Amino acid sequence: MSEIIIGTLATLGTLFVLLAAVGVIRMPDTYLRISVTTKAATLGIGLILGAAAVYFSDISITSRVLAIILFILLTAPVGAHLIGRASYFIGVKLWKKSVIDDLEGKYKKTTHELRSEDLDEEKEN
Amino acid sequence: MRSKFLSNILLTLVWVALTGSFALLNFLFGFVLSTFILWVISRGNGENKYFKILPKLVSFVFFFLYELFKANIQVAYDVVTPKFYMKPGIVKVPLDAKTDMEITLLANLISLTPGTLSLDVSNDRKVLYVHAMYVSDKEKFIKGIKQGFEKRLLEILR
Amino acid sequence: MLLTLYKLMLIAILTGFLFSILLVVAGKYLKGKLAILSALVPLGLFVYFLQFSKRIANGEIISQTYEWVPSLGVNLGFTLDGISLIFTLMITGIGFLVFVYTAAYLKGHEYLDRFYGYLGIFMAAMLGVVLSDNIISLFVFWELTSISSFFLIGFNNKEEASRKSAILALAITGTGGLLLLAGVLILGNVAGTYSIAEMLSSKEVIADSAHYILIVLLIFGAAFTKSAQFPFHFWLPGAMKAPTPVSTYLHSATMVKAGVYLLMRFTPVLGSTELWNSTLIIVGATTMVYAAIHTIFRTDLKGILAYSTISALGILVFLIGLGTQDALLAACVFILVHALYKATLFLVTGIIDHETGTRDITALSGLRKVLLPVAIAGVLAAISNAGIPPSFGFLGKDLIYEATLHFGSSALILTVLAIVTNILLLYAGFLAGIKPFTGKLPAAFEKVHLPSFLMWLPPLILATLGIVIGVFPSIIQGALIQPAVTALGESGNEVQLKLWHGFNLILALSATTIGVGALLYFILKPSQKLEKGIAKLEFIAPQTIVEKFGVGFGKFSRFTTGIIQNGYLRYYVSVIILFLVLLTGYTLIQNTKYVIDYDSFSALTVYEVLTVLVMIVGILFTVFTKSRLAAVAAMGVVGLAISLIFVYYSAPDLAMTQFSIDTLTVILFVLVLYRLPKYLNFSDYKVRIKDGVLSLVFGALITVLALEVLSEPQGSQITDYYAENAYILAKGKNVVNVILVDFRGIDTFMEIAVLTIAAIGVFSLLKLRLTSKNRR
Amino acid sequence: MKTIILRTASDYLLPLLLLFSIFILLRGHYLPGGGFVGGLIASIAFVLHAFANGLENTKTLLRLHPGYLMPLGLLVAALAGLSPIFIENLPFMTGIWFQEPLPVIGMIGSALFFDIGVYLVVIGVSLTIIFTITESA
Amino acid sequence: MIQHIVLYPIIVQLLLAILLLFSWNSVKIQKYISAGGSIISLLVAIGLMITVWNEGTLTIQAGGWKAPFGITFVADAFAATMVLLTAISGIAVSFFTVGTILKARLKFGFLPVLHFLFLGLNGAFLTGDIFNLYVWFEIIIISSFVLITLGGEKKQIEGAVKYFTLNIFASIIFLTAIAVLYGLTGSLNMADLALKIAALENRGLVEVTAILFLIGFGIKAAIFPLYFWLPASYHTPPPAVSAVFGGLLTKVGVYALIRVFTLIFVGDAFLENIILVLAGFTMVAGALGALAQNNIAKVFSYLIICHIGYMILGLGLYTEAAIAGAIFYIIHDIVVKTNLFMVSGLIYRIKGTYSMRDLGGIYAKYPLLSLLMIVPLFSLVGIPPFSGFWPKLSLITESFKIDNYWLIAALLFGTFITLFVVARIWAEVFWKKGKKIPEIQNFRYFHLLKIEKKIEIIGPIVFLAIISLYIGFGAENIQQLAMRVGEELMNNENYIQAVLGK
Amino acid sequence: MEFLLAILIGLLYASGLYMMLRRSLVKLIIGLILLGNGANLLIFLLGRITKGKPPIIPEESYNFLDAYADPVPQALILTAIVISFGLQSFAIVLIKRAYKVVKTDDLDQMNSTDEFS
Amino acid sequence: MTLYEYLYYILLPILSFSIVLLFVRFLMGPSIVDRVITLDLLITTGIGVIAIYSITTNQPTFLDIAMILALIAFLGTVAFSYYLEKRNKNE
Ligand code: NA
Ligand code: NA
Repeated sequence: MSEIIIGTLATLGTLFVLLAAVGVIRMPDTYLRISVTTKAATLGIGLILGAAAVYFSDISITSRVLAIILFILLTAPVGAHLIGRASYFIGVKLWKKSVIDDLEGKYKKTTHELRSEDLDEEKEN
Repeated sequence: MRSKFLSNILLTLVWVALTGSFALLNFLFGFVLSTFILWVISRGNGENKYFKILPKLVSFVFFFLYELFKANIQVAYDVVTPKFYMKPGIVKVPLDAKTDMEITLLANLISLTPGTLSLDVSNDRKVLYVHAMYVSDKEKFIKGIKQGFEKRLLEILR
Repeated sequence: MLLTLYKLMLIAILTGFLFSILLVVAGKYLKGKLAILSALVPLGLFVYFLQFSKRIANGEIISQTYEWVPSLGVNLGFTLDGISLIFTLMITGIGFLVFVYTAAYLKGHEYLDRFYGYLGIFMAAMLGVVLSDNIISLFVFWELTSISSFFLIGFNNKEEASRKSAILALAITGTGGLLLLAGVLILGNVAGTYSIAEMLSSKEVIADSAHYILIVLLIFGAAFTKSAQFPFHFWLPGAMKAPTPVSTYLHSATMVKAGVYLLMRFTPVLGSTELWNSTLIIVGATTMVYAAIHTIFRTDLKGILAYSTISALGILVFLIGLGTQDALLAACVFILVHALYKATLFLVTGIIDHETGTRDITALSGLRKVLLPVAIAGVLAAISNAGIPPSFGFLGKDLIYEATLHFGSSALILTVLAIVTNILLLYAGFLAGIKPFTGKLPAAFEKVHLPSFLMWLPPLILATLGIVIGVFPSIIQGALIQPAVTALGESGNEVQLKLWHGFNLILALSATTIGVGALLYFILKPSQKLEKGIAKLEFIAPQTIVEKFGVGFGKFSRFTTGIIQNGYLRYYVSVIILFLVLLTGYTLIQNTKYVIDYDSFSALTVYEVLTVLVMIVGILFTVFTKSRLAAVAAMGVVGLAISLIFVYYSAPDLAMTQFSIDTLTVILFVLVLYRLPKYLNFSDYKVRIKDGVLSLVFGALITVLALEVLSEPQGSQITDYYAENAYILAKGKNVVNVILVDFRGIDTFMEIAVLTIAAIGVFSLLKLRLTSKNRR
Repeated sequence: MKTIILRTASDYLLPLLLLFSIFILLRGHYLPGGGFVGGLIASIAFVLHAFANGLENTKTLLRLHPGYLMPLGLLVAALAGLSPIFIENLPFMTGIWFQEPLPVIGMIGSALFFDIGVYLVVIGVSLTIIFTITESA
Repeated sequence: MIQHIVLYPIIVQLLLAILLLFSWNSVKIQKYISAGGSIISLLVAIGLMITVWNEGTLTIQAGGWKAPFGITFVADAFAATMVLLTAISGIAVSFFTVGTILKARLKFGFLPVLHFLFLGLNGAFLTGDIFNLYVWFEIIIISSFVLITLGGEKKQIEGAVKYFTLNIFASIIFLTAIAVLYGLTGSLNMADLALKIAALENRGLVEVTAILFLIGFGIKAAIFPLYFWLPASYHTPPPAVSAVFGGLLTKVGVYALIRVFTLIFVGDAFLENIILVLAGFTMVAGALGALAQNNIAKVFSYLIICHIGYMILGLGLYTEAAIAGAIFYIIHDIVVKTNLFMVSGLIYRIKGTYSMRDLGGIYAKYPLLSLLMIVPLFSLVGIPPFSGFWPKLSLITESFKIDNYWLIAALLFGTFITLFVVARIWAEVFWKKGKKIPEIQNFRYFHLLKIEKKIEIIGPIVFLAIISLYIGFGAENIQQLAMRVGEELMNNENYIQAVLGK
Repeated sequence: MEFLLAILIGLLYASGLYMMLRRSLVKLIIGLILLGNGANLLIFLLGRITKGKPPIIPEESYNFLDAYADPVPQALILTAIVISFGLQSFAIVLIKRAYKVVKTDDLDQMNSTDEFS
Repeated sequence: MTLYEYLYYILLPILSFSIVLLFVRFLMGPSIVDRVITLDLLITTGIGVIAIYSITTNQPTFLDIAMILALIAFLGTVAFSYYLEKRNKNE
């Protein structure tokens, strides 16, 4: 029984990781790559770690696994946020088929201050 | 004060779980350790509401996992099939969430769901800029977030 | 009393050193009239050595040995025999007069004390040379004479010429010194002793040894440089830049004779071979003639004297080369003769220079009117130099002809050479001793005064001695000459020094010498023209050649150093690697069996291969990417791959540490990089190919080495011990950690010390800003 | 970087990471970990805090300059190493142990104090280096 | 336990460094700690020397784990000598530092790092474990990096880049060699390695390993053709740093070479020949370099290389007397090179330049100081009976015994150039009339210093000059020591017995 | 696998060296890091590698029940890695400082200390 | 096929293959951000590899490495972002 659970969890996890990898290769722009992959991998790793937890079925190991998952859940989106906005700063372009860019012109170049409304550079000066 | 005590207990529990030993001595040690750590990091910093919302968060996790799984499938389909069905873009989502905690949690949850990525929060905290894979209708997308994640989250948090 | 004096030989030598050390502290008190007191030192020593003369005359040899560095076979072994006695008396006697003379000559000179200091050291060193029985200690003192000579030649050190001469002299005599060092060490090894006295008994062993030629050549090298033999003679005229007392003392009477002394000293040990005799005869003869001819072309008094000194040294070497008892006798006598007249002439020249301000022989005349005692000394010295009877010089010249005439088949040619030399030397002596005093006194010199008696008395004494000994040769015959000749290993006939041998061939030769020489003096006038004439030949002079060689060598050193140390770090790395590759490659190719035991290797698995593949591509990407940031990120990938390999192969702690450190390194890079400019593709294609090949060879070498080592069996007894005891004795289950904090805790301790130091370094490197105010 | 998200996240991460770091430090003798990795985790906690809240805030939090942790750690390690000489006249760095084990930590002995020394030094070093570089960036 | 004393030189320096770090904010307290500590460590070193002389080789097993399982520390006569020399040189440099190093530098950890350096040196000399030796080397390297860059001026950085790169590179080769050694024997204890290596059949691999050690240590020892880092960097830091570098650092490389090639890799004729050839080239190349330079600090740097050749020569000759010669030379050289760089510092303080072209007039102005400075200069040349002279006797004799006249020629050439160069320095720096050179703003010229400062500068020079004189005139004692070391090194059973008890 | 690792190590040494031979200070430091990694892996490999058996004594046991990997090379590498880290961080800062005072990353322009003066 | 074999011969290679795919993106870039993302993902995938490996070898110890990877990897991303932001600000 537990073998099946382990196998299923591990397989699903592995597939999600593979999915993330394929996504990273296939997605046409950086934002999409960030977007797609961060979570697929997170989910995949969570599942694989879950498999390990079931396999060892030991309270200290399970709690450790939970700790790792918790940690990844805590950090992955923050990392994605940071690197995503960094890409915007350094001028990484959106995919040409993108439909909308509300962020355009909202960052003040010198301080990276982010406005909620359109920024009028001329008014500033 | 109460919240601090709570954080202390929570950290102690994390410690006990990590070490896997429920012996009394380990509890005590974990407690002393957490107290020490909280003391170390809370000096010079007035706010002490670190773990006030932690239990609610734990309950939220399961709802979230479901969302995560569902959305993953959707993206997977787009990734695996040769043609792209997506219509990506960056959308400005006005925020009802006010506190750091609320905003952060919301943003992270959005990021964790496939197809969406919180890029940044405006300095005046009024809007969240979200990159999304499927923005066929901007208003619908915003509504989806506000009605879904934000509403649920704020319900739990407040 | 005598017993105590015996023990004083070491102290006698040390006196000069002690005197100099004393001057360091008390120098300022010795500057005025008290300066003359310093002459008590050589005087005392003179008396001290003189009191041995009787015992020496009786055939005694006085030896004293003091331990110094016995484990290296070096002791301070002193032997006072006939040769040493002559030299010690010369050193201390002339020393005394020079010390006296100096008190007046350098009166009021601000560095008078230093001058005496150097003289004291020199005197002591010179005594050490001539007294040492241990050849190592002989070498020690020998070097000290070169060094003190350096300081004395450079005494007027604000003049560049002085400094240059000092360095040149040191370079030449220093080279000789090193040859001597090699020579005595080899000799000592061959003979099995460093004691000259003991070597006498193993003369045959030495002569038959395969190293005999080497030893002799090395000793010759030392002697010829020190005694200014052709072609190493040229430092001596340069050394005349020193104040006249120095020229007198070191560069005519004593130090330059150290080489001669050395040859004499080793004659009983190394002499009487074809190599020994012929070389000395050829070199001596060349030197004596060559230098004698040179005197004609000089107008500077000191220059004339310098060349005549070289010539005289040539005569001495020549005589030692002849090696017959006659010749050695002549040498012993001539040493004294020369010391007396040449010292006089130098001192006289010094007075002339001091009083008139010139040493230009063409400008000097008639000085007898103002410097009468000096003129007497000069003339007497010239007479002795000329060998006019009844001077001591006459005696010396006689003995020289005696020696040449009895030298078998070559007698004729040798005698002719001796006559030519003597004629020219006579001419030079007349120039120095007579010419300045005869004729009309130029108006410019009318106001010249006779200096203090301290200056003119010493030359007068010396000159007078030159005559007195000539008249009464017995004064020295038994006490000095006979023991010296005995010490040279010629114990055959008893020496008879006589002024008058009757009318014979030798007398005729002497007469001819004097006649022709005198004639030359009257015909040949020294002139600038002649001097300029010879200057045209300077390009082939040994000095020019050596100096050119020196300059060339300097250029060569800059050239090679510039090539070796060319400033390019990548070149440095290449050289080191090339060296490593060649050396290890050679050894590997020579010695390995190329048996690689693939069977013992573990099987390949997909995930491992893929991990390694990622790592390999990651490395290549790091190397070839044009973006620095990408390279840094790729290092992160490589680090991750290494961590995974550590995971696969059972090293969890390593994987953790490797990964965390790689991440930190990447972070540090990232924090530092953003201000740097872009990579530039600096080197061209060829260079990259070349570097690539070198790198691949290096890498291949390491791979082969690794495989070779893996093919050897290995079992670690430490590992087993750790496994046994990690928990039981060291209370830990993670053996790696137990090793880190217990078995090999000191490693870890120092590892954190390294980290601490690095952190201090980082902190200081970034925080410390030296401003112009705190920079100095 | 002035982002609410990172700042808030780092506020949770700081205590969590510190807890982890001590956990890893203490179990080093039994399982992978130990003073070095533990120290690194602890310093990462502070570095993260510094990235999110600015160096000045982190420094205020620490109060003491992290550099002083280096001699402190070295001293702890040195005393751990020297204790056998003074206590039992045994060679430098000989392990001496209390008889009764504690949970998690296990046996208490000089080796543990040595590892704590390592931990402190590593924190001091990493923070000194990273803070200095950040400041002068 | 009397063996405790083996570790005291290490422990004392360690505690000193820690104490100095705690006193980071007060340079004044640091100065006192450093000075006092240096005196203590000299006493400890003397104690160790006496104990070793009387009791023979001492060992202590750190952690109480018997060899070869823990890290063994071994004080034989060689190690004790080196520790003593480190302490002597250390005390001089410590005082000289106080007198000459800028307060700005002292405020940024100069003294703690200096003592860490001494810690590393003592450790390297005393350890009996090959990997532990690597660790000590790293302590030495990182401290020297910090010292050489402290202040971060352009020339310091440029020199440091080369120094850093090539020394790290040497460490990596050393580490590679350790890897091979462990791969072949599974051991790290040097005495144990000696036994295991001797028993190995694959001599080719042993030889390759030995070559790796030769190159790794050879770079650190600055032998030909591996010395590039030295002339590029030694003149760049303040003289107090150059002094400790010039005196001690290269000698650790030499020490390591002598240690491994007398203990572990013994009796390989091919290697001995290589070492001899390298020694010859080192002497010549160093001499040529010294001749080519005008900057006195650079001249001294090249002379270091030249004289390293003498020490390596002693090793390559591989007889008791030759090794004794090398040891004597090391003893002489550490004292004299430390002093020379302090002398160059003093000269720099007097005139504000290192260039022979611009220097001059020191003899006229400071006769007594000149006299003082001539002691190390003469010792350097080995003008007999100054200290550098004696070891040459053994080296020449032993070269002669294997009929290798080229080596004698190289040695004499080196000596000649040293003599010539020193004469030139004397003529240019001391004799020549001082040139007027523009005054440097804010420069603390020697004549402007207070008398206490002057003493702080001159005192260490006097101290080392006296030691040099003692080495020269009391050569018998030094030779006895050198012979004892030579004898111990040539019979490695003594060492093995002391460590492993078998 | 040993064979592959040996080649990998050779590649690390080769590429480390190649980077050291470039003219950029940054590349030089990267090269040294690669070399260091190579040396560490070499120790690891030559200490003989064992799969999946970390040298950790199992719970409830005083001793190894099974084969285990040699912990000694691991401990050595750990020390070496940490030491390298110290050196690396210093080196990286040196890059920064060098760029500040010498104004270049080009090693060929950093040879004033080798020039005759 | 046992669980061990399944994990060892199928899942582990798939994960490794994912690593290779990710690495291809790393090489392709094009921007540094892509490399940073893939580096982060590589580490995450590495955690997965380690987890599976720990099951196949029955060594829970390896999970500790996974923990460390999770704890530390994040910092790399933060640092790169910090760098990119700062560099951009200063231009
Ligand atoms: Na221990
Ligand atoms: Na290293």
